Amino acid sequence: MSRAEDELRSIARSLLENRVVELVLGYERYGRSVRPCFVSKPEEAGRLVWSPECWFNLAKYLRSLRGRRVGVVAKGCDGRSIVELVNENQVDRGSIIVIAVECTGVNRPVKYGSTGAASIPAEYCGRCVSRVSPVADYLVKADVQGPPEESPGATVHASDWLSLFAKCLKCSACVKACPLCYCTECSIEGFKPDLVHRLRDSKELFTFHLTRALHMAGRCVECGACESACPVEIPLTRLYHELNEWFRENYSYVPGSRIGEAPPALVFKEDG
Amino acid sequence: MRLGSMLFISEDGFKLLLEELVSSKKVIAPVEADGFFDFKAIKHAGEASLDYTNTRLPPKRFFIPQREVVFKHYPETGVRQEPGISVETVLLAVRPCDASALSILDNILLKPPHPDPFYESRRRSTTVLSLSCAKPGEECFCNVFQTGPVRGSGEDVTLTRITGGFLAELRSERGRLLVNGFRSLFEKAVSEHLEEYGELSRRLTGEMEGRIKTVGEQLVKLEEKLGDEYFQQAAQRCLECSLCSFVCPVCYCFDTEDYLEKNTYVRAKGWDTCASPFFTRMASGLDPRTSRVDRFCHRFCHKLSRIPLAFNAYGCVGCGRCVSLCPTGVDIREVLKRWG
Amino acid sequence: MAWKPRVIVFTCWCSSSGVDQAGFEGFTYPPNVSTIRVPCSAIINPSLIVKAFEKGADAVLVTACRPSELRSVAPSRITEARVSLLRRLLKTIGVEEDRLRILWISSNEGGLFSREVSRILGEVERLGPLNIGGRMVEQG
Amino acid sequence: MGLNPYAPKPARIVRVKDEAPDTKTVTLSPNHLGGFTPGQFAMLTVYGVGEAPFSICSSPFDKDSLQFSIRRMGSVTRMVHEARVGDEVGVRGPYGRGWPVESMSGRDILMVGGGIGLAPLRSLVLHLLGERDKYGEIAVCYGARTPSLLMYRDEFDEWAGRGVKLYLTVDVGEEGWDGSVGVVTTILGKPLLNKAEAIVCTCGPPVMIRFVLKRLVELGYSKENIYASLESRMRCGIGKCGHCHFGGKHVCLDGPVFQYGEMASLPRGISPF
Repeated sequence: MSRAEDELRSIARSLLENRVVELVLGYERYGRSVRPCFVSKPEEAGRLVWSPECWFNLAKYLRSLRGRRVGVVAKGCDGRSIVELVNENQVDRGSIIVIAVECTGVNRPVKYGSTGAASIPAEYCGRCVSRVSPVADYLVKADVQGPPEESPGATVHASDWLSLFAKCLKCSACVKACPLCYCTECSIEGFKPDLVHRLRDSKELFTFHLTRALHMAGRCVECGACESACPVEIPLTRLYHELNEWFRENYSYVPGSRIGEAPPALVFKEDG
Repeated sequence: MRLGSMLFISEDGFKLLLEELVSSKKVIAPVEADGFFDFKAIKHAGEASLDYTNTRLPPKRFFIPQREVVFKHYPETGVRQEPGISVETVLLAVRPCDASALSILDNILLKPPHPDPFYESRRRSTTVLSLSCAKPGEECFCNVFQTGPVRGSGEDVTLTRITGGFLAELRSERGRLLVNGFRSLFEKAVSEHLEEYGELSRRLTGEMEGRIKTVGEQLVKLEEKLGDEYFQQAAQRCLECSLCSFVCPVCYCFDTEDYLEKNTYVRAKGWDTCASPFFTRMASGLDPRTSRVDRFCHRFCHKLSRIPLAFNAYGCVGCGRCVSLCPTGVDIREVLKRWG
Repeated sequence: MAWKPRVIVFTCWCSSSGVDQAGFEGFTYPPNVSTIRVPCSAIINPSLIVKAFEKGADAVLVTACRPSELRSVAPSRITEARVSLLRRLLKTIGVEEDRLRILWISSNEGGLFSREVSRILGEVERLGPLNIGGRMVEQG
Repeated sequence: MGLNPYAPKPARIVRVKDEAPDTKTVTLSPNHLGGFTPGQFAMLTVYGVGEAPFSICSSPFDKDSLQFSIRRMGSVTRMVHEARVGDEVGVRGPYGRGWPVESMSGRDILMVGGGIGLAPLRSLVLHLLGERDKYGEIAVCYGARTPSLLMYRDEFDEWAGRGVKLYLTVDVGEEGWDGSVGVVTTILGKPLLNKAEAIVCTCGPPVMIRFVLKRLVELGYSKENIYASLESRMRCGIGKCGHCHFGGKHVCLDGPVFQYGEMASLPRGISPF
């Protein structure tokens, strides 16, 4: 059991014992892999684990836990999505205790029926902007130093995207796994008047994915939760990365870097 | 050749059979693409590949498409048009669990007084050839519902790979007719074939029995267990996406939508999920399942107790797709271990 | 019958009078060019431009007022940013970004509008049909 | 190919009557459903908009038209309220199990309605009045939030004239209303019926059904004679789409009318207990 895991558990145990928080969001062992868990009692802190399998972004649960004092284990990207949520007035920073863990790159799960390993190093971690969360109340250093294993991942040519979109089942796992996708009436879920029908129509997957990309532009912290949740493994993070590049070039803005920084995608500034 | 008789077909005989089928009928078989296997209509025998654990998506979409138009109404002429019948198809190398899912869907969708004609016409025009498993997958638990790993319950012919070729067990009239058409390629199975078959099923079942034991009757009383702490805890993780329902070979719930398309009123029917917060919400806002925990409990209760009560068949075949693909690790096996 | 590019033009309030003026001066653009008049170019939701491409448009033009002529530059700046972002997205997924353009047309520049449209029509004809719907269905 | 259960049959709107500020009764003709039992429902299609289940509120003896009382609530109902006489809509059905009319002859019958819940009960009243002398005492206890929301007010006198005892109440009175004020459970004691034998049919919002059932048992009505019509979201009406599947029962096949005992076994949320 790694030193980081041990440190993580003691932090969680003390937070719960001293009633600093009602709940700690973390990861627990589950078969070959790891899954999110909600620890509410100090003696349960032993369930918390830390490993490269912890790809899920726990910031997703923070909105539904608004108003409760919550501790959350956060990688670098998770922390940036918390900053983005605070800047978009979705959660208030005061009620969240961020247990930042220095991340050395996660493994993306390779799914059912595949002939390969249970998980491979996530390609999107190669483009990581910050290994440690920009906001942190506690910091847990990584066990092993050094850069994450490089995982080249298949290159995606521009002409591949239409056939990638066509594989989509429209199951919305990407929308539901993303902490920044929280609209109550989502324009691509099929509410009337519907931009995209509620039932999957292969023609409309073009509008589904481009609309989601447009709404992620300049907000997405490239945590890769959508790509890892996707059952047909569409490399969505790469698509949103291109649009973040556009924001970096035009507004030199990187999403989720600093609390209080108005996101240019949402706030118009005369000189902007 | 009576139903249930066991025949043997050599490896080359099987290739010949496949060539014949591809030329005369629409054949759908597992095809490998970037590390995964999915069902696809194949143009020639070479495309099919048979050494796989299971396909990523079940063959359900060939019987219940994710979206199908069920009704069109042309206002000016008042003409009403309903889709036609489907083409003769052979579904090759379906795993026993997916084949058993088809017989469960038969219980549900073909149950009088209102059988679903769209499902019925596709089911009646498709011959299903299952292929027994060689090695159970990591998340498989078909032994729990006796839906595999060697024999399913919805297929027309059960194929089992043994040394030198395949054993073929005729499971339905439709299977017998298909095999009858290529009688010359088949021969009577001999004792060592059957021995190898018996040895394979003993080994596989033994391997799986260690994971979860076969389910008893208590499951049907899952209804009273819904207040259990387990459901409160586990439901917190659920993201309410549609993934588990869309990859499940048995999930049959559907939604309909009506819309106007170039002066034609269209009604489409397609896959829906009970995890969605809108599944039972009425226009008035009233909702018999208001909380995420209610919906979470319904998913398990529906498969393990409500479908059995209404259609006397379990609503799960233990294929493990939802277990493996769920982004937050929601796992039906935990319910089976706790109350199976 | 030779293929004709299907072009959708979103015209904002001011530039639409320019577009009408072009009509008076005898410039008739071919039937496969449809204009959609909107109160202001900043009201155009980029998803609607995407939907236009899905529904069969081979090119989409957005006319807006020149920033210098407006009391506040906001609308034209916002539209310019959105169109530029969407062009980058289209380029990323393999759709030629020149199929989406912004035209600065003020209320009296009918002639400029008609010249621009004919020039762009020629370019789009060279680019060929886009047919997003068809390509998505046959791969689906 | 077998009969397509999802294809509605065309019917024209021949009359629209305002029952209450937010409720209209539409009369459709022709009546494709043939014979139906009071309490059954049909799926009403507004072309290009959607489809929804509505209880049939007209009399089963009326062979050439159908009536539905529809409250303006969602996209389909809003379009019905905007529809005009002559517009075409789609109808399919009848679906579900209606009130137990076959076991009603010779017995007293009590109907308890709440708000829009009176619609399926009106179909029963008209059915009973078709052969009035076959039945014993017939009483209707009907409550609504305000007097202006009381439905079928113009028919009450005719009902009373043909031997139906009517007891009305409103949650909130208005000037000009001299009747009883209070929820419908407060007037359940008024009808003098042979409680042990009488059959009780009730329909209304779930919270009302819960308290009415409790009150009925307190008053001495026997449980196996109490029936209620429950409401659920439906997409098919033929037990295939899974939306109305609660605890092994389908509201569209085994209901919408359930017996007291059956309701006790339904899961929390749909069961009124």
